[in-house]
Amino acid sequence: MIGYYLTSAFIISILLFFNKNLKVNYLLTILFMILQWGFTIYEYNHKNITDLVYFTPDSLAIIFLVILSIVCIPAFYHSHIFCNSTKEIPYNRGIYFAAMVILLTSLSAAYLSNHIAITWIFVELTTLSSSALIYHRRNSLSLEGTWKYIFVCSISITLVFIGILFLSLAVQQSGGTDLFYKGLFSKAAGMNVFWVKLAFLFIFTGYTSKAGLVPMYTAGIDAKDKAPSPAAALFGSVLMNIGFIGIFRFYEIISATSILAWANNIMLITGVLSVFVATVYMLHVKNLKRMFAYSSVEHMGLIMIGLASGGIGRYAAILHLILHSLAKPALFFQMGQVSRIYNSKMIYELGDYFKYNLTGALVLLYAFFIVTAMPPSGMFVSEFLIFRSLFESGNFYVLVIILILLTMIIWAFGKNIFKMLFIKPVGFNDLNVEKISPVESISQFVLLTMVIYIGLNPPHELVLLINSAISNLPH
Amino acid sequence: MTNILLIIFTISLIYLGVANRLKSYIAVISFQGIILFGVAFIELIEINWLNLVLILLETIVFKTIVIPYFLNYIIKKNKITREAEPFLPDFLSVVIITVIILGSFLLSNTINDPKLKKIFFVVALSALFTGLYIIVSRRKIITHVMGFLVIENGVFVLSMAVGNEMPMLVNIGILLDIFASVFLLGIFVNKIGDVLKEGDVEHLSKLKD
Amino acid sequence: MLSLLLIIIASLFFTGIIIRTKSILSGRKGPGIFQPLKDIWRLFKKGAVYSNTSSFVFQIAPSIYFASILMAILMIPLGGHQGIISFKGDFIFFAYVLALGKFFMIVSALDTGSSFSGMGASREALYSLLAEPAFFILMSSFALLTGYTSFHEIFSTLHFGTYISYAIGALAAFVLVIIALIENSRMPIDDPKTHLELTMVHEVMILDNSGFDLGLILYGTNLKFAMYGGLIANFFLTPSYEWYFSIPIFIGVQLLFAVIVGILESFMARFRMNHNPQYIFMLTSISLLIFLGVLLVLGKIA
Amino acid sequence: MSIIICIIIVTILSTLLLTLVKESKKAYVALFAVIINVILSSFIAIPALIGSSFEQSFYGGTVFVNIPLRVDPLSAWFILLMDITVLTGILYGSQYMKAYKNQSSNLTMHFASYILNHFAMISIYIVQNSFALLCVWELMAITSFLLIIFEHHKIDTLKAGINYLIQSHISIMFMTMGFIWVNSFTGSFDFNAITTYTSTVSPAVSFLLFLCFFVAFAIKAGFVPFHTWLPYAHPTAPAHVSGVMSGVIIKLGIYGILRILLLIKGDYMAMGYFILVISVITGIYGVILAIVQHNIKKLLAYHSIENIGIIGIGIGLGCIGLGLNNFYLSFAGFGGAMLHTLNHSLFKSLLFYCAGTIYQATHTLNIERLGGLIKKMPQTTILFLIAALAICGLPPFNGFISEFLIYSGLFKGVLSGQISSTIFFITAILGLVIIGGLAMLCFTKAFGIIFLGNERHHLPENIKEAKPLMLFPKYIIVLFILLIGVLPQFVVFLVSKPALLFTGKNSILTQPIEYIQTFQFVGIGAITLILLSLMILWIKKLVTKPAIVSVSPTWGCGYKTESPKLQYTANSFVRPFRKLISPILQMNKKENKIEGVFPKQIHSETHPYDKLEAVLIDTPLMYLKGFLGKFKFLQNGKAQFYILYGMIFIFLIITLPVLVGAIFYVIELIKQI
Repeated sequence: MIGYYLTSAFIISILLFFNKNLKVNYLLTILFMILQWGFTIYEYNHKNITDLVYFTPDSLAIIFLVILSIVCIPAFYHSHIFCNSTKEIPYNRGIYFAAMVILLTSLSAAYLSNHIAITWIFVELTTLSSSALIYHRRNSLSLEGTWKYIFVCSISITLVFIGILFLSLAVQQSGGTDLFYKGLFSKAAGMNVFWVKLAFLFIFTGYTSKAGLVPMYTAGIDAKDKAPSPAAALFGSVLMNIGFIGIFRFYEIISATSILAWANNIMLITGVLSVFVATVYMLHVKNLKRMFAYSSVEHMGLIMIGLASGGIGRYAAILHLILHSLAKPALFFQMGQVSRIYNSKMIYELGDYFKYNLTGALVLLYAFFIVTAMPPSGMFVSEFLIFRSLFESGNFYVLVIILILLTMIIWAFGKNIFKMLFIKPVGFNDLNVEKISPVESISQFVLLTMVIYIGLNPPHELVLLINSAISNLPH
Repeated sequence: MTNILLIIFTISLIYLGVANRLKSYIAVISFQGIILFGVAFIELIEINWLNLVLILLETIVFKTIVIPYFLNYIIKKNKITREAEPFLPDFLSVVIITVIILGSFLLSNTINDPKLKKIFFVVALSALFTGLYIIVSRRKIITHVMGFLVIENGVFVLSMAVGNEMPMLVNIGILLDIFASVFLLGIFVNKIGDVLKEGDVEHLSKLKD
Repeated sequence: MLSLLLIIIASLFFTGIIIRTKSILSGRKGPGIFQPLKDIWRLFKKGAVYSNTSSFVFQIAPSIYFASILMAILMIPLGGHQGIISFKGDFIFFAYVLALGKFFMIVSALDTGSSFSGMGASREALYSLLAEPAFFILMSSFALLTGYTSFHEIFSTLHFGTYISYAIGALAAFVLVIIALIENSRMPIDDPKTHLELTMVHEVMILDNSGFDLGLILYGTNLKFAMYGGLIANFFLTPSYEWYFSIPIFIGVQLLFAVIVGILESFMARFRMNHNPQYIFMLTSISLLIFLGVLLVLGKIA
Repeated sequence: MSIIICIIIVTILSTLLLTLVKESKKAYVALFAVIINVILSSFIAIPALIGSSFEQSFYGGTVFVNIPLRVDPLSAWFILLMDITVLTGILYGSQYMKAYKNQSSNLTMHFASYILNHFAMISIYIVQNSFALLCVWELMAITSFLLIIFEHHKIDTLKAGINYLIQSHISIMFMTMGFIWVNSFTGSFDFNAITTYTSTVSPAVSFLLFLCFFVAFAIKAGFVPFHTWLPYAHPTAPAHVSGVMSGVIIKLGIYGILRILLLIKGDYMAMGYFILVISVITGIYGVILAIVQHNIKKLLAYHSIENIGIIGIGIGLGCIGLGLNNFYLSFAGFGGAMLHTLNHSLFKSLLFYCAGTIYQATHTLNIERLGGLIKKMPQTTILFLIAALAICGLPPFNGFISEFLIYSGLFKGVLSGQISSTIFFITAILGLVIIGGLAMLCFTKAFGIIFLGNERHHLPENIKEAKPLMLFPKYIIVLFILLIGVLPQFVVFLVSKPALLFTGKNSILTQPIEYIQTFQFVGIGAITLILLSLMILWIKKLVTKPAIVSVSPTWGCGYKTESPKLQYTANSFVRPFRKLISPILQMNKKENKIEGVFPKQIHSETHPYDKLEAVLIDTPLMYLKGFLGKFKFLQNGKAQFYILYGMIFIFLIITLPVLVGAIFYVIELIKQI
């Protein structure tokens, strides 16, 4: 099935690239969505059945696949709105959609991959396809963003490769021959600790650029800022998940070795630093979209902390990731409406949104409460559990620091959001304000409500999936 | 033989520190390609021929000829000034690169692994960190690409260390190398030169908070 | 009931005695003992002048002030006889009722829109709030000493035994005298005889009152004096005394109190205005000393 | 259960309905919804207060597990007192908001928040599952935030709102910590888990847990030093919201503390001392700052802090009573605290409503600009006067009743117990007295300057008395204030039900007969006082009938005092006091110098600022921000640095253990020498 999926997706993207007709463009994207959903449903029903040697839909992959399929629908919808509103020439539109299809396809493949190198290849593919999206606007700033994104991601992907090389050294010594996750996991206990450590360090550092964690989070911020909002929504959710998957799959292997505690410490440090950096910049940032990007860094930091502190925290980390990937796109989609109204993303120039776009303002308000994890936001549930795991693992100081930082973040976030909602903008001419139909906000409401629903009343299936996803980790 | 080649490779790294003309950098990269070809040929002679051909093609055609040519083309097309313009004096660069090599050496000495070909490890790490050092310490964007290429060479050496049993990995590494370099350079050639007449890093630092 | 009667009787000649003492001490003949009362009586019959700035608050305030004093007097016991209203914690009610009267007086001073009345009101408010803690701590010391929390019960079980307790009694009497002086705006705090608005406290507050209202206020002062006198007298009364003992003691204490006030007023100068707060707050410290003394007596601290 | 479902349905339906109706009708929809919810919740609360507690639970999914809903007398008491104020609030608010007719969507949001806020508060009192509590608590916080920022085009309003939201969040964080603590040891979200957990641990641990919860609720209630949000939030909200906030929303904190005390097992003495000390500080500090305020709503806000202090003294007293096993103390303490909660909600909401009326008539809240309103708004004046007397705790009004209960408990406490508790109690008495005196200073100032004298500044011409519909809710409150004042025994009987929940823990006595008897006398005293006043006024009328009454200007020391500028001002009224306590105040002055032989007109301003806020919030925040600001170089736009971070990260992770090892080795070496 995956073979058919990859080929048809590839064909669709090529068609999208060459197509000049708007209607056909719509048709093709709808076709891709059908393909994506069909594929997702198929894989859901064929859980743990290896396909084409390198692809196994395990629980984690299925969770992320479903999220991707959910998020891609509004993403395409808003992409069309975006392209129509900016009156794209067919050539650019073609590149945009083709790149997006490739991005989604490679993400799906990377989720499903059961081989460390295959994951790595598809991750590299996502870098390339997303850079086409970042460069969509074709001005010097987007060029700069693209350049940095490619540059930093290439270096980090090289780091991952070096990590894989070290890992292979370790594998050779424990008598393994392949780099399938399963094989690595079973051989993990016998590996040379030194090489595994080095491998983990390099792979972890490499994937942080995708996952949006300290130390390599930097380029992702620029990417989310410069990409069109629907694309940024993907970057802020499903693309970050691939970084997480890369780390998590290797973390599973580590968990079978004696260096688990060491790895946990690194992840804890990274998590705290990420939240810290997010705090620094959320207090400081002047661009609303970048603020949302930093907010993602914060959430990924929390997820790492949850994963590192063990116990219930692992469940919470996955849950948090799921909720984050649903909530963050809503914010970015909304950002698209904002920039259509104001032609700007600078907080200084935004304001009185409540007056110009009531529905959108409500989305922002709603999203603010959801994303900052105020109860009854679903993310509060996961944060609660993460805090609990921190508490139970005895990291009181970390807990206190995190709580202080989170409070600062809410303050910064709230300050900017409310300024934008209610205070008059500076030098804004409101004569020709674009009227935005409330219909465009429906998807955001749906996504955000899903966050509450999943958080407060997670479907039984989901709980089972999450539990089986973390079943390899020691209890 | 490999040892000698690798030592020459390391010396070329030190030379990168003192070189202050872009031309010299290109020459060094091209030269490294040749050395890598030699190493690969000796080391990987036993693996199947298809892989071997691929590797050789990659080192000779790609690393030694195409990319240096490409770099030259860019420099000419965009009228980039010929100096590398480092932030730090050359003397310090040499010292730092020497320290990097020494450090790698010390690090590899702490490893207790009979299977490891230590020389590969040392050279690979040195190339990796030297590449990073060049990226960090040079002002021009094109030198970033060169630094990246040096890192790639280091990765190649490292993959050689495990390549005997892992042919697939080496191939993937090559794939990555080709893809990323081409892509990076492609963008570089087409766009940055058009937008910014001067390929200075300072011009690419507007996106910040 | 008896205490109410006695206090009213005492109030009739209290100010007279003070004035008389002062005049004797300064070598004058002075007015008769009932002269102040006559003045008040004349005021009662007079018409009034109201400021055109003032409102009904100004008109009802003196009456409420007077009512509050009467209410407070209703709670004063006499030896074994309890006041008309007596319950656990009645001294709290006592203090708060007096505060109610004061509230209205302050507010009525502000009602005139004068530039002076407000000043008097401000000072009066400050001084009375500073004096309040002393009274409460005094009462709680006695509550602690006797184990009860109403005027009647406290005074009917209060008896002094050891030397410390005499010291306590003396101090307590002292504190009450000073509180009475402050509450009635007498000498070391306020000079009722001054004629410069800037230096007055109570007088300037009632500057615009006239006629019946002024009479009420003035007579209220007399009543208050007698009330505090009655309170002090209660220290020296025990329930075992028959009425023919207790009434003379009561009258004697009132007399003595009035004379002491007169002597104080003759020989002391008014404090500088900005020294008053310290002085008043000193009372709180003294009453805390009393409290410590009580703790000593009870053996709670060795 | 059915009633609760009804409440939920009413809430949702009315919120939806709000979006559909015209602007002028929105207020009535909200009014209608609140009335129904009040009736429904009273249906649960009244039986519970009388004796038949309500208990149900429903399954809330895998996260909440089981959500028990319990209404015991404590909840019932708070529900009822909240209902009164929320009802008068919407009655008043529906008239107050007529001034904002043209802001359609804003009104919808406002009234929807009001309904939801009421619903959230009912839920907080009912729900006994910690996770569910966090959810409804946050709902309450968010909706009250939305209520506060009604006039959101003003930047100060928004700032105050955000400040509130953040501090509210900190409060939730502390609560979360506490619940996590309990949850991780017991695995249960039910409140009863707190009891089971704390009965197994040492008193020190349960004290820490208590502290955690106390801080959480103290932020909500406004205990010093957690009060800093309060003086910003209250003044900026519309008047009825301020009334409700000050009257009932901050009381959620009190409820929380009481609930936790009811649940937690531990060293009650320590907790009591702690609460007592912090409350005395709160009360005194609150009123001190209230006195120096010139903004009437801000003054009232600081007064809320003071009253929280009084309530806290009651709670502390009750707690020590529990520790001493003294039934009377804990009854007087908890009963007094709860009674004062009710009383405060009454007079404080009345004061805020009056302030709102003043604001709508004069468009200013600055006391210094007002004056002479008594002639134009006589009814409002009387209402304000009654509320002011009540808040000062003067008989015959309700404030006295609760303070009396607390006082009598404190005096009882002085009598019974060890030396340490005696000293604490005497301190509390001292504090309470000082608070009472200062409150009087404050309200004589407020009342005198706002309503009496002449207007100190040019006010609009058309100041009129508020419309009867706007006065109606205020009269309802006055009725309650008077009733409680003159018939205290009934209220004390009512409050005895929830208070006995606490004392029932370790006391065999079940009826507070003695107190009720005392309060009969207090009631008699109050009535006597009223009668005496009336009698004297009557006598005065009789006596002065034949006398001539004339009207003339105020005595001006020989000068004519026609100019209202010569009047005493609020600032000068409190100046002697301000000088006394100047070390604990921070007055920001803006003064121009007088220059030249013929100086021009100059202008000076003073702004009182909360010194504790400066020390505890502003300074650390400044340092924290400064510290965070040092890391701004990270995202500096240079790709080389981005690479460098990764290198440094790897390098540090590799070398740090080596370095640390080396350091330890050196230390070992030194040790060997």
